[in-house]
Amino acid sequence: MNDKVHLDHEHVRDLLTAMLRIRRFEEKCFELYQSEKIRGFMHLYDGEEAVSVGVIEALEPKDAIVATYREHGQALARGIEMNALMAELYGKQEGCCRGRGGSMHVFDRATRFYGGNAIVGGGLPLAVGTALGDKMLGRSAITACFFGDGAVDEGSFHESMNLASLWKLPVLFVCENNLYSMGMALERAEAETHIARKAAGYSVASAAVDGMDVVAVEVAARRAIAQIHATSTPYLLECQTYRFRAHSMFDAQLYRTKPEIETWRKKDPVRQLQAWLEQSGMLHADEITGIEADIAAEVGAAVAFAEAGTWEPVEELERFTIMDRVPQ
Amino acid sequence: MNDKVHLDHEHVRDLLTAMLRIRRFEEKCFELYQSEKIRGFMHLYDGEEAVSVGVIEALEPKDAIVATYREHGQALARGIEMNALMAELYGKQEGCCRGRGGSMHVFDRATRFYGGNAIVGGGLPLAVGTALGDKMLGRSAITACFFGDGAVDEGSFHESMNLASLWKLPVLFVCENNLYSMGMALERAEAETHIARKAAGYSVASAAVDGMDVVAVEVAARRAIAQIHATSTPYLLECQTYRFRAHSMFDAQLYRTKPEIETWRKKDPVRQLQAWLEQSGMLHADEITGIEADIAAEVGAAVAFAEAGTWEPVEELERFTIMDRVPQ
Amino acid sequence: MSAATGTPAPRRMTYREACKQAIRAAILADPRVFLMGEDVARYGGCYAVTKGLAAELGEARIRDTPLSENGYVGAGIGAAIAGMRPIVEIMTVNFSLLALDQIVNSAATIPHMSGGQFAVPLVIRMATGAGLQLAAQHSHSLEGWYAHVPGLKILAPATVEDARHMLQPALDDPNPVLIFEHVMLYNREDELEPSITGVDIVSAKIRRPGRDITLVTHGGMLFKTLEAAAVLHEEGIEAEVIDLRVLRPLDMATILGSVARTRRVVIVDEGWKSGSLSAEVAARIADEAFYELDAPIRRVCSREVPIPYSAHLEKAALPQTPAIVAMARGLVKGG
Amino acid sequence: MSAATGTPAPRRMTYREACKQAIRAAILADPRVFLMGEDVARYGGCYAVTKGLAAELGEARIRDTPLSENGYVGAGIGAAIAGMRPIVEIMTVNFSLLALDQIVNSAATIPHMSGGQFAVPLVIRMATGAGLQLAAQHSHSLEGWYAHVPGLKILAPATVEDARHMLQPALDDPNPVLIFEHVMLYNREDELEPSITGVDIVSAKIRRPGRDITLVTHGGMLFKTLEAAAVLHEEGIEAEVIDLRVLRPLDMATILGSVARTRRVVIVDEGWKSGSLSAEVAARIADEAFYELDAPIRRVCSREVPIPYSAHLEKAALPQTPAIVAMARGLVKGG
Ligand SMILES: Cc1ncc(C[n+]2csc(CCOP(=O)(O)OP(=O)(O)O)c2C)c(N)n1
Ligand SMILES: Cc1ncc(C[n+]2csc(CCOP(=O)(O)OP(=O)(O)O)c2C)c(N)n1
Ligand SMILES: [Mg+2]
Ligand SMILES: [Mg+2]
Repeated sequence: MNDKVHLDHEHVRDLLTAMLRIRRFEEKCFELYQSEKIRGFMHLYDGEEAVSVGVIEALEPKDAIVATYREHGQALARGIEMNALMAELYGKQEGCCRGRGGSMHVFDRATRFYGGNAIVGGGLPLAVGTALGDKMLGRSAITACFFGDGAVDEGSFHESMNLASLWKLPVLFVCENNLYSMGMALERAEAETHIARKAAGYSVASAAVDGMDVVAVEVAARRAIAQIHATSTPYLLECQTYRFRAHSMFDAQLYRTKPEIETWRKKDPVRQLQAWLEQSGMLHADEITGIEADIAAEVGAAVAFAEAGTWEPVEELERFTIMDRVPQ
Repeated sequence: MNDKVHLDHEHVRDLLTAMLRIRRFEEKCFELYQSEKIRGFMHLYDGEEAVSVGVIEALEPKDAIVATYREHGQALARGIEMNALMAELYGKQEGCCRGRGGSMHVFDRATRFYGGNAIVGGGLPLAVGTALGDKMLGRSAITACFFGDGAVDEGSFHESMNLASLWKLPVLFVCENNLYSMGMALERAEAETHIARKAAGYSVASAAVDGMDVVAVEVAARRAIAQIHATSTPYLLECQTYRFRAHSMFDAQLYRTKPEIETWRKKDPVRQLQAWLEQSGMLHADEITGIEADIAAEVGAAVAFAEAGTWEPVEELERFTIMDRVPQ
Repeated sequence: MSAATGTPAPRRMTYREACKQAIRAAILADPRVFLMGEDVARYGGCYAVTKGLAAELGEARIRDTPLSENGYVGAGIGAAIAGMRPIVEIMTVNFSLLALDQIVNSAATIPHMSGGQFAVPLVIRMATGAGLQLAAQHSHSLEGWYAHVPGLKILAPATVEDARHMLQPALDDPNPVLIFEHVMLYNREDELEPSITGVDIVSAKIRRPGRDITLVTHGGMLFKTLEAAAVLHEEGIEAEVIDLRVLRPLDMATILGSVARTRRVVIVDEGWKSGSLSAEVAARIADEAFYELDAPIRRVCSREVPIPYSAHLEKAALPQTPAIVAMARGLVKGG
Repeated sequence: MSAATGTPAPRRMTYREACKQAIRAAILADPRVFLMGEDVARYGGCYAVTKGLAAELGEARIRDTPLSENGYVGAGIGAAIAGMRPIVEIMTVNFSLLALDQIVNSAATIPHMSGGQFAVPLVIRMATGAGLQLAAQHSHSLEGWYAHVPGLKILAPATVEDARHMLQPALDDPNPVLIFEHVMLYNREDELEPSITGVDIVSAKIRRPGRDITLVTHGGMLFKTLEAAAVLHEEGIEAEVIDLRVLRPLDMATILGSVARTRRVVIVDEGWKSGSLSAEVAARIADEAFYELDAPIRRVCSREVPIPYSAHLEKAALPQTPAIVAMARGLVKGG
């Protein structure tokens, strides 16, 4: 376990690339939603990329992830193929869930990615369970559980924090505090708005971190994970961030002001990192152009892959409602 | 609002009487359960009398109460007639709920006694609601919500504390911490065992009090209620107590030791108060004998009343499933 | 107001607008009425039903709640007992599972188990149903579940008129009344007569008369069923379409009256077939109208799968007009 | 072990003991199996099913949980996905309402919506039913609700044999399986054959053959129904009694086979009549065996009230043997 972050060239390049991939992928998703290639509810992560990238950078392959309906970022950062993800958003059978899950329900066995849960707070008990399972099976893995500030309102937050702490389970609870749950501002939803402080009620260690700074997030996540392993206890990491776009594709954003959004945009995690890297000379503008080109190609290929994808035959509709075996 | 407790003769007499009434009533209930006059689940309050008596002493008639299945004590302290309560336990139509509720579901319109809830944690949201209703209707009443340490595990505790705090509702949350939820010791159920401390996660004021000392409970309750009225915010009062008897009538008590029970018995709230009053000369032994005699007569009369009670006609079974009006 | 006649003209509006007007009128009419739910105020409601109402009526009467379904539904029950007339909005039936304990164990039981001392005059509204590619956790049709519970009344307004006029009687009712609004109906438009006398919360309605077969349905399935009836008409089959409107208690008189005339019945229900409300309707007919029937009782329901995201699979999972037509035709021709 | 024959003798035991032995055997057989729930360890189980097991098997395998139904049921789902084979005990179906979201929205959907990537090999056990004067919040019979949900399998062992032998196949099944144990059965005793071959989790069982009428039931109602069949026999009516055993998916072949022979059916279900499982059984018969039937399909269910505390009212609210007898007799005599 390494809780140090070495900001060498390769690492910062990776961080920037990971965030840019999410950003560009979702810009394309937005377009594709407008042109009705993607349907259902879709929640974009624009502005919050540093959270998933920073945390997932600190995970190992053996670790598990539980996420929410706003999980394109986690999925890409975790290494789910962009092709499979885009095909999923198209509803094609080449999608990671054969097109049955869509944007809100990304699952991936290979990377221990356990959804994509569209019930606010619904993922937290699951994460307690995967950590319990890992512990009972003698694996040293941790589960990183992502959830929003809105999930903190739910009873499941309370029950899950207590269970994980009581049973000394290796869960990294990652609250993506973007200050709103749909249109509900945090200070209108929670009497105590310092989410990290709530951990004390469960004897859980916690920290709040600037979620717009990917390096800070990674450092905090590594520290948290080291502590989880060292003490066999869960940890609550509050990442303070902001979503630049609407909650979902149906949202007139009546609940917040343009200036508020503009103020936060100045902290754009992607632009911040990029500016810092360019200024400090760690990454040359040309290299960034190269990264952007690679990503554009990858996104283009993903769209082509999804377009070329096929529809699952209607005859398969009922398949997997009842499983005939446990996949290994 | 008076947050001072004047320990004059009348007052201490009342406190002792109130606790003794509960104790003697329940001793009779225990017998009646053995002889199968009372059935279903019955949860006795032996050892915890100071909590309901102390808190309810501090309430005014306009205030509301929400309780649990272990609510004989609250019911009697609040002034529900012993006759009606005993008849309810018998299942007779002269019972306060016509015999439909039984031990776990005591309701009383006259005293704003809103149950008697047998779902652990189920009463807390209701209490938020009665307080909200009172506030919206311009009443200055508070709601006292009793619940056990086990209810603290439930998501409803979390949601209700937050709602009450956020909306500045006059709820006195009274946790009867008797260290066990059925056979589950508090320290095996909660990672943070200091229940009063959990209030901080909701910006709620709180205190822990010796729940075996009725005067201390009353003082703490008056202080809490004064603060609720002054600040228009809820308050969490943790009353540290112990149940001397089994959880319910079916409990082999495998989860705790006799010495533990014996240690706690030394703090018996009834005997403690009585001893102090006798030693300090505030109450003469004769007077206590008189109180006991009155209570014995009252309990005897309640049994006779219940025995003489009648069964609700089976034809009435469906009545009130759907109400034809809102009772005023 | 038509100047010539003095009677106001019917107004065209959406189902969404009708829901909104109903809420607005109820709140204006009675100081005890208020609405609470997630994102009903600032956001304007997740299906935009309450847009603008908070600005007009204030945030005490249109109250945003935290994401605490069990908590605020329980709070609604408490407030009702304390004398208010709350309308609690649960965003969708999918999330109502988190509040089921309060609805079933408190709202539905307190009047009876308190021996009639307390009523729970509460209205709970929620969106239900599938059709927007929202996938397995956002596409439930569980109104049939609620219709199982004594102590509750269950409504499913399908028309703009019902959306506009079932709320007030629900609020006037001393019992907990749950109103299910199908997500696919919010954009439907219709003419609304300015004065309505015929709307109640007790009876089913025959939306299209017919002599050959009875089609029983409710909510979002009404229009697919009416479409099916129109197709059948082209084929010379006259289907009678019953809109249940009230799912608990069921208006059996209307159903049995129709079946006695047509002697054949198909029940259309968006719930998963096994254990859906369609089963109860079928069971009652098989009991109470057995000798009237000339043919088996058939049902067109959702396939028994979690509703998938992708459009073609979602469509295949839900009851569609051609399936209703085929089922009805088969019964009439074969029977 | 009988020395003479070499084959072990049948053992007399309670349903409670059978449940316990099943759990014990499953945990001993597979290191991935563990039980968790409220008061299962130190207290010994609220119905004493697990008494002594924690001492023998350790508190990692018999794990007490806090009162957090949604939390630990969700944790069971997660643990199953991670490779364990959890048995989650919810004390009673009444409290399972607090965990319904996890069961319906996660356990039942994840295999399908993940495109078959993950199974949820989980068993959830809970007590169900009324009869102990536990009043409105502790007397639900909601197994029929669960039987509505695709992705779940629902079992209702009624006999000691089933209590002993349905658990292992449930654990071997890759799907979430819910087992409902009726509270009134725990004290029932019966002889248990030492080796069982005929127990599965797919079929209904004819518990008493008969030619005149079919009585379909499950769980706690089985013995009242068998009693009714015995009374009917005295009157010269031979009732066939079907114990559903598996509530989802229903074994229709057994039901339809029986109805085809008897041409009359009464369904006995402790659920409130409207929307209970009995409705689904009736609806399927009214569809698939309509032409076989000689009489209306009748049901004996609970009255539609919150179950009251007092004994005489509770008794009146629940289905009783005389009502089953009267209903069956009426159908046979009148039909
Ligand atoms: C239990 C539940 N209640 C309500 C919703 C509707 N809903 C979907 S997302 C959302 C907001 C959640 O906010 P937060 O947890 O802060 O996550 P964010 O969207 O900000 O990432 C709501 C209310 C839901 N999906 N589940
Ligand atoms: C939601 C729910 N879960 C479980 C139970 C079963 N049960 C009844 S009382 C009880 C213990 C509650 O303990 P606590 O809240 O501390 O109250 P106490 O009995 O100690 O007064 C349990 C687990 C229940 N009634 N409701
Ligand atoms: Mg948020
Ligand atoms: Mg306790």
